[in-house]
Amino acid sequence: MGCKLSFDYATALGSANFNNPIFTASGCAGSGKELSQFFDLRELGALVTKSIMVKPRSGRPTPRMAETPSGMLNSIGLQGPGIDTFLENDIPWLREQGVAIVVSIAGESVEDYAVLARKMRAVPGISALEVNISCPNVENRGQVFACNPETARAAIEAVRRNIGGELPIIAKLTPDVTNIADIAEEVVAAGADALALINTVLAMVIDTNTMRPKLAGFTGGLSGPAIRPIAVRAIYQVHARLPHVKILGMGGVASGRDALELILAGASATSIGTATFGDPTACIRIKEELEALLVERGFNSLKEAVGYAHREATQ
Amino acid sequence: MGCKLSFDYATALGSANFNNPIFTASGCAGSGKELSQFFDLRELGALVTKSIMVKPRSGRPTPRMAETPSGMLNSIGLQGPGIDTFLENDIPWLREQGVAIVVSIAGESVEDYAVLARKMRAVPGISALEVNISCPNVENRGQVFACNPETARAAIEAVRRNIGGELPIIAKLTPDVTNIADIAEEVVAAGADALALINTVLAMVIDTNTMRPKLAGFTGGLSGPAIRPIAVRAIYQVHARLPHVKILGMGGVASGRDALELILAGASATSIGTATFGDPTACIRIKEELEALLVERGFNSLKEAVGYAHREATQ
Amino acid sequence: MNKFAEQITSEIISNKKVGAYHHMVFSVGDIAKHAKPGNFVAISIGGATSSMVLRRAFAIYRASDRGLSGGFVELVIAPHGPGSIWLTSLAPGATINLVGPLGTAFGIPTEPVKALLVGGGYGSAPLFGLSEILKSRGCRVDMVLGASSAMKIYAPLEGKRSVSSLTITTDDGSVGTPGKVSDVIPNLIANNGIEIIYSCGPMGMLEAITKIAEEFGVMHQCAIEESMACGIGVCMTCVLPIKGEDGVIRMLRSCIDGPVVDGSSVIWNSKRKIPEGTWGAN
Amino acid sequence: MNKFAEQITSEIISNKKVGAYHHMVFSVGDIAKHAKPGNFVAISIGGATSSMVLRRAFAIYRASDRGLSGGFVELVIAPHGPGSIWLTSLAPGATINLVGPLGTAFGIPTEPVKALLVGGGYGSAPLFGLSEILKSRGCRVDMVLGASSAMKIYAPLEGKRSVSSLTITTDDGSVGTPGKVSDVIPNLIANNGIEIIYSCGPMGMLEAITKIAEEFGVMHQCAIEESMACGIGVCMTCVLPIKGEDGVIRMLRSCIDGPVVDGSSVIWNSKRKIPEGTWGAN
Ligand SMILES: Cc1cc2nc3c(=O)[nH]c(=O)nc-3n(C[C@H](O)[C@H](O)[C@H](O)COP(=O)(O)OP(=O)(O)OC[C@H]3O[C@@H](n4cnc5c(N)ncnc54)[C@H](O)[C@@H]3O)c2cc1C
Ligand SMILES: Cc1cc2nc3c(=O)[nH]c(=O)nc-3n(C[C@H](O)[C@H](O)[C@H](O)COP(=O)(O)OP(=O)(O)OC[C@H]3O[C@@H](n4cnc5c(N)ncnc54)[C@H](O)[C@@H]3O)c2cc1C
Ligand SMILES: Cc1cc2nc3c(=O)[nH]c(=O)nc-3n(C[C@H](O)[C@H](O)[C@H](O)COP(=O)(O)O)c2cc1C
Ligand SMILES: Cc1cc2nc3c(=O)[nH]c(=O)nc-3n(C[C@H](O)[C@H](O)[C@H](O)COP(=O)(O)O)c2cc1C
Ligand code: FES
Ligand code: FES
Repeated sequence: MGCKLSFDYATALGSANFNNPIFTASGCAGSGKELSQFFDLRELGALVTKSIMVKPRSGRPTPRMAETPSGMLNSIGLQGPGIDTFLENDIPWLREQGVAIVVSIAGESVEDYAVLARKMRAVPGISALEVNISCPNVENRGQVFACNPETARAAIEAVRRNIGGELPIIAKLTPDVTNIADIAEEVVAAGADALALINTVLAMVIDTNTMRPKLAGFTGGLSGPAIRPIAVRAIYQVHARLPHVKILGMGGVASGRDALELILAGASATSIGTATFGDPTACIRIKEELEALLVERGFNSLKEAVGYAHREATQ
Repeated sequence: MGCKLSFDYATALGSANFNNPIFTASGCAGSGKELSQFFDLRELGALVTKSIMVKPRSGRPTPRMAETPSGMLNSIGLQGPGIDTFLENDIPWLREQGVAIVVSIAGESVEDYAVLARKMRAVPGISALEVNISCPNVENRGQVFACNPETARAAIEAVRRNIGGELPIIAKLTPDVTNIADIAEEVVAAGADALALINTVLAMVIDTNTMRPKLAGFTGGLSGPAIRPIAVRAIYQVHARLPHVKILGMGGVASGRDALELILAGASATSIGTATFGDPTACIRIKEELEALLVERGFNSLKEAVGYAHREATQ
Repeated sequence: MNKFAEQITSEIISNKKVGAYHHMVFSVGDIAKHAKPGNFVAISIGGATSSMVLRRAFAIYRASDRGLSGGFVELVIAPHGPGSIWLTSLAPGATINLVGPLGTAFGIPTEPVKALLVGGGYGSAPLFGLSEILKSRGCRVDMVLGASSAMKIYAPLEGKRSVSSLTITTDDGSVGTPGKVSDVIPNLIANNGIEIIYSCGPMGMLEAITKIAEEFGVMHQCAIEESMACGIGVCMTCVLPIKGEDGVIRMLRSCIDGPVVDGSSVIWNSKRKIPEGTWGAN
Repeated sequence: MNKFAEQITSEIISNKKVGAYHHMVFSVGDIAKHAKPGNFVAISIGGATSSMVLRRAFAIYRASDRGLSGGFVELVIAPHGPGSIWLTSLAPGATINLVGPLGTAFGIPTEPVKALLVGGGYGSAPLFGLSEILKSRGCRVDMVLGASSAMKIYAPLEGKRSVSSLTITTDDGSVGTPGKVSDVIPNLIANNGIEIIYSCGPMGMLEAITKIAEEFGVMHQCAIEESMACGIGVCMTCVLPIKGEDGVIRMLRSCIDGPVVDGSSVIWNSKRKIPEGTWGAN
């Protein structure tokens, strides 16, 4: 216990500091209120809000989800109240709770990202901005921003130019690309302070009774333990290429062991998404399990463990 | 039963015809001998051989595998005896069994593919050639052939030019690309008669005890039910783009229901890989289950069900 | 949001096959005290090595805080797919992880009214507890239960006793009146002077009842069943379009703004499309 | 390739905790008749809803075709990770899917010889059946069992009786001689005129024994344990470098060319690298 007390669980992403590395994942923690019924939000490293857009969005029609082996598909379609209502209703409540807040934003055009960044620049009490660029770009045949180096760069530049001040930018990337490290380099060059890896994997389930795609939106994003090996690979590749850029890792973390795996691969913090659906207190359980595993392995701080699997890497 | 007797289970890939749509997956059926102990190989639609290269290969060092949630990683590294020994030992035995044979070939250079195609052109008793272009190209910084439209095209063209005659070419693609339908178009333009979708997904597991990548080769290929939604998506996308090109689908098929899902998405046949590791008679079980499901749904033939999920697709 | 929701380890007290269903009893401590008719619980599936990452929701059939070992809830479960088959195969003594009570409850009128309770399949489950409460408030309670066939009618003896009249319909006519519940409801409303309908069952049935309720000008509270990933309001998978008092249609979460909703507020038949005019439609 | 391999549904007949292990008995019909010491079985894990897609391999401890309900095999299982914990938590009456017998067996000398059997941890399991056969052929059998501590020594009474001498070593000295099996083997070879060593246990132990066997010029058959995805020879995950009689090192499958191999043919300590000169090294 003496050992545990002296363990330093703090972490940082860009210039933002956090008490511990366990965050919620964007889109998987509601407004925060729903989870606060199960635990004190201040126990989180940070609460990452659902990606907010410029205008209100109804999201996609139902069915919006399908369970898959060790995972699930979703096609929520970024349902939300729009940035103005969000800043008016959600942020003040979260601020009151005393939890570190990471706001996730998403746009349909480069201009959207600029608008959202301007709206955010004056907002106090925010630790960082997660920029979800894994959304369809309506100006570019609906291709996802993060699938293309140029559009990825343009979105992040728009945020960088408009955010002002010190708010760190975390660019959230999709794994659905030929080479994620290339995209990572591009967005870091464009001004991202840190990276969030990975968003869901594009996938589909066909209902063998109706014999049609199960989701109303046809394709959806695959999340949960099924994709963890893909997340670990992406984090490992990007950390190898850009060892000084901090990574918020996510994808299938359901236990302290899983969080440790992402941290050893190079993540400085991990977001918990799908696991919360199966277990409302997953974040707290994982936080405790991870700390115990780190202490057991003789680490004095979380930071020592970040990227530890790369030591003497010869390949 | 009268109904079942009249059901037409036959399928075709390019000009090759098969009694039924259940094939083994390349690299997941040994030399055929090992499985023949559990069932009569003639029950298979076809046996797809392990990808064979020009020269003998020791493959990668161990550990070569890691179990993952609803899946596994492998990094066998194409261990095999080389094309000459293969043609001398394996093919005659398989031919004797009376099973339809699909030979899978893999190269490290465009020239390798040409050599392999020339070696194959004179070989009798082969139904089709599966061209695994999901291998590292030693002439191009180890980038996988199928990750790049130009190298994918070059490999398939080399096979097309050298194979001669009627042997259908099935190009096997990796899902680790930004847009698999683009690659599919490219290889079809280069002369592929059919497509095999999907190869394994690049992934990694870190052993949280040794705190190093679990596989000696660091990354490996993710297979099994975990990736089925990715396979369904890839097959659906490619069938939508190229409705007249036949697809051999694979990725996480472990039951007749799963095979049906891939067929509804657009596959004309499905390969069974990882499922055989958990159940040596998986192919036979799946074949029976799939037929029952098709009959139950009122199909008179397998062919009617291929791509059925695309009907009235409005999105 | 149900402010009493808790996550607990729960022991299976009993598991009995009844017709096409399993009647299962779970020890739940204080959850029983707070459970109201219409609420549901969400149960983890498949144990430690499960490939199923999502909970399954089950309407509370009855709850009591006076069991031998504290509070318990009773559920009626159809072994339908891998999750419910796993759950219904567990023996007494096994433990599962349970979150509850969740969701909204049926509203209880302050005055005695004439109520019609309509259940489809296992949708009859929450109606028996509701019926008891309504009776205790001096309401007259009539009940209609429908299903595809006799085996799928869940109507235990105690339940039957608590209602003034019970009408059963089955698609195949194997018990009761052949046909749908919606065939018999109009007469029951007219003959018994029904003022409110409470319903639970498949979406198609709830939609049909909503239409009848509107025709006759009676209130209609229904418990809907949308596919749910989290059950606690954090995932937005379980939404359906509901018209608010301000006339605006919003995609609301059936797990926290439901499952019990006012039938007339629901934009029915909206699967696979967003109704026109929905707030933020895109 | 074991030509007797079959895939069957097997019932658990008994499951008893013995020290750190579970001794489990499975009904297997004809598989028992063909099982030889050194063979293993491969068992599906986690049931219908499992997230674990691969079988687990277990060495056959004993086999008999004279059980009350036909043939059975006995296994000794360490509850180590999710798979073995699931399996050892099953109650008698439960059924699992089993493939066996698999792999090569220990070679039995045609002449009576002086044999030393060495087991590490649950690696002692296959040695008792082997010991019985060797004795029946007139061999003298000495045995050494090692483990980290007393709880991990698996040595049932009947087993002990079948050997001429039993030496136990534990790392922590909690029973027997403190230290490793390799500390006591040289003396045993010298004192008892050992002609052949049979071993089963962790790879490091097998490597150490191989060295000693070479020093003393005695034969050494060992049962290796590589991580296996299929167990039947179709996946190529379980390979290890073995020098053939032609002097060529090949990556052979431990599931069909093993698990029992000649210790001197193995290129030890080759994890994470392909030994130089291996056929097809790239
Ligand atoms: C509020 C509510 C109350 C319910 N009450 C009961 C009850 O009292 N008794 C009972 O037997 N079942 C009830 N269900 C249905 C139950 O939650 C399961 O969907 C059902 O048991 C099938 O699960 P499965 O794993 O066996 O089947 P599967 O078909 O393998 O799995 C169902 C999967 O699809 C999702 N899903 C798809 N369609 C639906 C749908 N219409 N409703 C819910 N989930 C869906 C599930 O979440 C799950 O991921 C209720 C559902 C809800 C939402
Ligand atoms: C030929 C052979 C005989 C065996 N005999 C026994 C026995 O008699 N008693 C016993 O308790 N166990 C035995 N094992 C080990 C057993 O197969 C399992 O690996 C062990 O039970 C741990 O599995 P798990 O799921 O509990 O642990 P986990 O660690 O969760 O899973 C193990 C996973 O890693 C793989 N794996 C990793 N390293 C190894 C390794 N060194 N050996 C095998 N698999 C590995 C497994 O296939 C599986 O995918 C034997 C293994 C082999 C290959
Ligand atoms: C229902 C659902 C909604 C999501 N919404 C968002 C979102 O709004 N913005 C975003 O960047 N990611 C979103 N994600 C992706 C998650 O934040 C996370 O990157 C992904 O699910 C992988 O983590 P997991 O496996 O722990 O869920 C969503 C995921 C799910 C399952
Ligand atoms: C152990 C193993 C070895 C494989 N070897 C090959 C190979 O040699 N050539 C090839 O094209 N694909 C190979 N694959 C990929 C499979 O053929 C298949 O595309 C993939 O595993 C997805 O199918 P599954 O989920 O049914 O296994 C291999 C897969 C595994 C698991
Ligand atoms: S089920 Fe997740 S919000 Fe309703
Ligand atoms: S375990 Fe598959 S080849 Fe040996």
